Order: sequence, then structure tokens, then C-alpha cells
Amino acid sequence: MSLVDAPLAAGVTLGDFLLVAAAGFAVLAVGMLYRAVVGPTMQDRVLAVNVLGTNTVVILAILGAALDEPTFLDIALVYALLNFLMAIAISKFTVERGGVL
Amino acid sequence: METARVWLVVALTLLGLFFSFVSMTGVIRLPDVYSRAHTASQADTLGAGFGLAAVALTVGLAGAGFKSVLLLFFIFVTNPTAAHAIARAAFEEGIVPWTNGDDRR
Amino acid sequence: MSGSDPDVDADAEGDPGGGFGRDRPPRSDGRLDSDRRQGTPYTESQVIMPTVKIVAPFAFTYGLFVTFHGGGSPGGGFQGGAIVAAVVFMIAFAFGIEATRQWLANTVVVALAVGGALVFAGIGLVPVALGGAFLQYELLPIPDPVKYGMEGVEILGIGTIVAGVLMGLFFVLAKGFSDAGGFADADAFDDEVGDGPGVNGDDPASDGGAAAPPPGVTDDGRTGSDASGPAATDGGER
Amino acid sequence: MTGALAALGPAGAPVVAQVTAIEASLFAFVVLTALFTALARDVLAAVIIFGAYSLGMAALYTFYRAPDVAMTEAAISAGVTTVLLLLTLAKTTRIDHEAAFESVNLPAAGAAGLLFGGLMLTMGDIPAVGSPDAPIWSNPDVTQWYIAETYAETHVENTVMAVLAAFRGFDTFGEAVVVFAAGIAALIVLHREVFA
Repeated sequence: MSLVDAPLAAGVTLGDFLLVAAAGFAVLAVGMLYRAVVGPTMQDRVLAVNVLGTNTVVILAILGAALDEPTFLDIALVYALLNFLMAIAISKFTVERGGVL
Repeated sequence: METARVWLVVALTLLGLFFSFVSMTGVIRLPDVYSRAHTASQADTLGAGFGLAAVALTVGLAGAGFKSVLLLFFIFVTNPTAAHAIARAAFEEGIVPWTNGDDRR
Repeated sequence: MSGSDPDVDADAEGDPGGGFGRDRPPRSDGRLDSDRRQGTPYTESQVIMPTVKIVAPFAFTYGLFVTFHGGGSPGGGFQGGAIVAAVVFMIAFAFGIEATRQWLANTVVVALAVGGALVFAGIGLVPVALGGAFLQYELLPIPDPVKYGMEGVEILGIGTIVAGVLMGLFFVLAKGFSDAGGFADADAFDDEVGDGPGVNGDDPASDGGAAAPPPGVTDDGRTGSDASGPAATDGGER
Repeated sequence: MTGALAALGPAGAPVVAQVTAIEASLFAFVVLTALFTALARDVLAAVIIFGAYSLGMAALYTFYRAPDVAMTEAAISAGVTTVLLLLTLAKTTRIDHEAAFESVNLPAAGAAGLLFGGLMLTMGDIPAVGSPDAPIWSNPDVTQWYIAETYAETHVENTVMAVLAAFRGFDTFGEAVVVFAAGIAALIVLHREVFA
């Protein structure tokens, strides 16, 4: 029996709790989408998407734990890397548009 | 032992949610990109750290737990750097920081 | 706070002496892509470059892990190749594309893509030569032929094709459209000696092409390729 | 924990599908990002928000236990596509706009909405996720064979990879050649001989 099957309360296991927590992180992500859409500057958008990306990494990792599929952590790891790439790429682009690129 | 671990996971997850909520509030409410970058690099890194610690504790430190520790390391290294890159880009663009009396909200 | 106006206005008025943002006056037109931008070229900061130095080896190893371990966990050649290419993108953004281009020669990129395609076709055709069907792994003359045949296709075939083609797309898109009469003769030699802005930069149309960007963009392009040579790898001055 | 989403079935009767909280929030996220990607007036803003869209899709695929698809979405859509789109933007002109959002073309939106509504009416015919009526279970001879026999046949644990590289390897060969051809096509379109 893995840890996610451990009961928390009546009829609620730790896995259920983690899924709800992942949903909570997703709701926070929807909230942060406000800043990504409104801006007003491009840097604000990149920042919001970067924070969203960190949030998504946590969602993916929690999903991996809650569904009891530890290999799903690979996806979170890939995402953590590419989120960083996205942040530095876009932030560099907003400054140097066509220059260093 | 098992019960303690379960409740520790719950506590860590809730802490992670709390700090992510703080970072969301900061990203939405703070007035300019620099203060938002401050939130993004600190509160969000902490939130992700607590969330990933909960994951590491859940899956156990053998095998897949190593991946979550690696993930934690990555987040700790890359997240502040990304915030730095963005704030620096904003500075290069000439965006003026918010000071007292500025009516940007 | 629904539109972009408040920030722009504050930009226009908030700076008393023009001293902020180094030597440039604040932006007043609200444009974020500055084509009027002058001043020292942008080199990555001393925070970003060491971070990339730390992260890139991990990421590269992880891409190889995803490629090689595709048989036992999510992943495979396609994903792993994309991650390996993304590592090259990351290095290029941190250290300058021209420097990366010199470090990772065109030969390597082409060899990855072409070699991958040849290996895939080869693994498929060996069973045909031995009297079977295309990609009939059982006939391969190796131990555990189905497993290692598949791994060979994934790692040496798909992984290298994807990595090579994505890196190539990155480099070729970063260079842009060549208008020097079709297949550019000068450009190839130009890049071989690592002298980016030489012939290419002198030709005003070479960066423009069909899209015809405003003059400012071409200027920026020249400044950037000047700056992102080997000097950019020596560490940002700031 | 679970909510309910009602759709109209073939006979007009409501079909109630269970939607968990995480599905609902991820759906909302994906739909919002897709809408803003389509509506954003500034191309760079659209590219940035499209990155966020791929975040949501990767999480959704992961929740539906399709880790290979999720990883592809993460690797290609978040990292590579964003970078390549940025490079394309860098080499083309970007027009400044007054408005933050596209003005919606009402007839086009109406046509798309009608099509969307019509397609939604057919949703009742599609089995729910994990439903015993899904084709996976109604035709178990074919689908379960792969899960049961893959390891014995190929000595590879990941069924997705076994299907890709062995059971339909010829198709995958075609895909790999398409990727290869894309590189060559980019060279031809951009009038270059080398990737440098």
C-alpha cells in the first residue's frame, strides 16, 4: 500500500487530498492569467507566464504523486527546464528584438 | 510513523498553496514589474519548494524521490534567475520603477 | 487597470533627468520593441550565464536520459531530441547565437540530421537485405534484436533527426532570409571564418528580404551580430 | 471533489458526466488561454500566452495519464515552438496596435459558434473518460492485446514506444522523414545552403 492510499478522514485518502491541492494550484494559475493577459508591459506577461510555469511544474509533480505514477515527475522536470528557457528567451527578445537574436 | 508522514505531507502542501496564493496576489496586485518580479522570485519559489517537498515525501526518497529533489534544485536555481532576467529586461527597456506617489496600481 | 495606458504615461513623465536605464531617455511612445535603441550591446548578465552553465549539463544529460530510457518510462527519441535541442537554444540565448554557431558547426548539425535519417533507413533496410520485411527487427544480427533494434531506431534515428533539425531550424531562422541571389555563396564562407557582419551585413537587403523590416531592425541586427561574437562569451561586463 | 457537467444526449436527454475539480480548473485555464491567444492584438503577447496554453495542456494530458503526449507537449510546444516563433518575429516586422484585443468579426464568430454548438450536440455520443463503453473496452481483443503482449513481443516496457517504433514503425519512419524534410524546406524557403 502506498502512501497516497492512506486515509485522511472518512472516505478521503491522501491521493484525493493531493488532487484537490493540484486543483487549487490550477485555480491560482487561472488567477495569474489575469496579469498575463492585461500586461501592461511585455515583461509583466513573461513574468506571469513564468510564475504560471512554476505553478504548472508543481501541478505536474503533485499529479505524479497523487496518481501514484512516479514517472510523471519526468514531465515536471522537462517543464522546469523549458520554462526557464522560455523566460530567458522572451525577456531577451523584448529588449534586443532582432539584435542578438 | 505513517500517520505523521501523511499529515506532514498535508501540512507541506497547504504551506505550498499558501505561498503560491501569496505570489498570485503579489503578481496581480503589486504596482510595477520590479515588485512583481520580487514576488515571483521569492514567494513563488517558496511555494513551489513546499509543494515539491510534499511530493518528495509522498513518493519516498528512494527512486522517484530523487527526481523531485532534482526538481526542487532546478526550481531553486532557475526561478530567481528567470525573475532576474525579466527584471533586467524591463530595466533595459527603460521602465521606471514605482515610487511613492506614482499612481500606477 | 485594464489597458496599457497607465504604465506608458508613467514612463513618459516619471523620469526627471533621463538618467534611468543608463544613457537613454525613457520611452515615450509606448513601444516595447525599440528600433531606436542605441548604446552598448546587450550581453547577458553575470547571473544568467552561470545559471545556464549549471543547468545546461543537467538538461543535456536529462535529454539523453529521456532518449535512452524511452523504453522504460515516458519519453523517447522525439522528446529527448527536442530537449537536447532546447539545451542548445538555452546556450545560444545566454552566450549569443553567433558564438554558439561557431561552437556548433554546420557540419555537426547536418551530420546529426542526415545521420539519423540514414541510420533509421539502414536499420529498416538490413532485414530487407536479409530476406525479410522493412523494419523486421527479428532478423537483425544482434542479441535481443527487437529491443535493441527499436532502441537504435529511437536513439540513433529519431532522436538525432529531431535534435539536428531543430537546431538547424533555430540557426537558420536566426539568420533570416537570404536575398543574395538565391543560394547564397558568400554567406557560407562568411560563416566559416566566423565573421558574421562581413559580406552579409554590408548588403542592406540581406536581412530584409520579402518581409522588408524598417531600417531600425536591420541596424539592430548588425549591432547584435557585431557584439555577439567571441567577446560575448568572455562574460558580461555588468 | 466532483462536480457535474451536463450535456445533451442524442435523444435530448441530459447526459451527466463527472468532472473533477482539477479537470474543471484546467479546462478553464486552457480555454481562457486559447481565447486570449486568438484575440490578442499584439503577436508577441499571443506567443507568450500560447506558452501558457501549452502549460495547461501538458497538465491535462498528464491527468489523463498520457505521459508521452504530455512530455511531447512540454518539450515541443513550450520550449521549441516558442523559441522558433520568437525568432520568426525577430526577423519580421511587428505592427503596433492601439487596442489590446482584436475586434471580433461577428459573422465569423457566429459561424464558428454555430459549428461549435453543433459539435457539442454530438458530445453525448462520445463515451466518457474511463467509461466501460469506450472503444478501448468494447473491442478488447485488439486494444488489450498490446498491453498484454508488448513486453513479451518486444522486451520494451513502454507500450507507446513499442507501438511507435515496432508495430507501426513504417509510419514512424515517414514521420521522421517529414521532420527531416521540414529542415530542408526551411533551407529552401530561406534561400540558404547551410544551417548556419
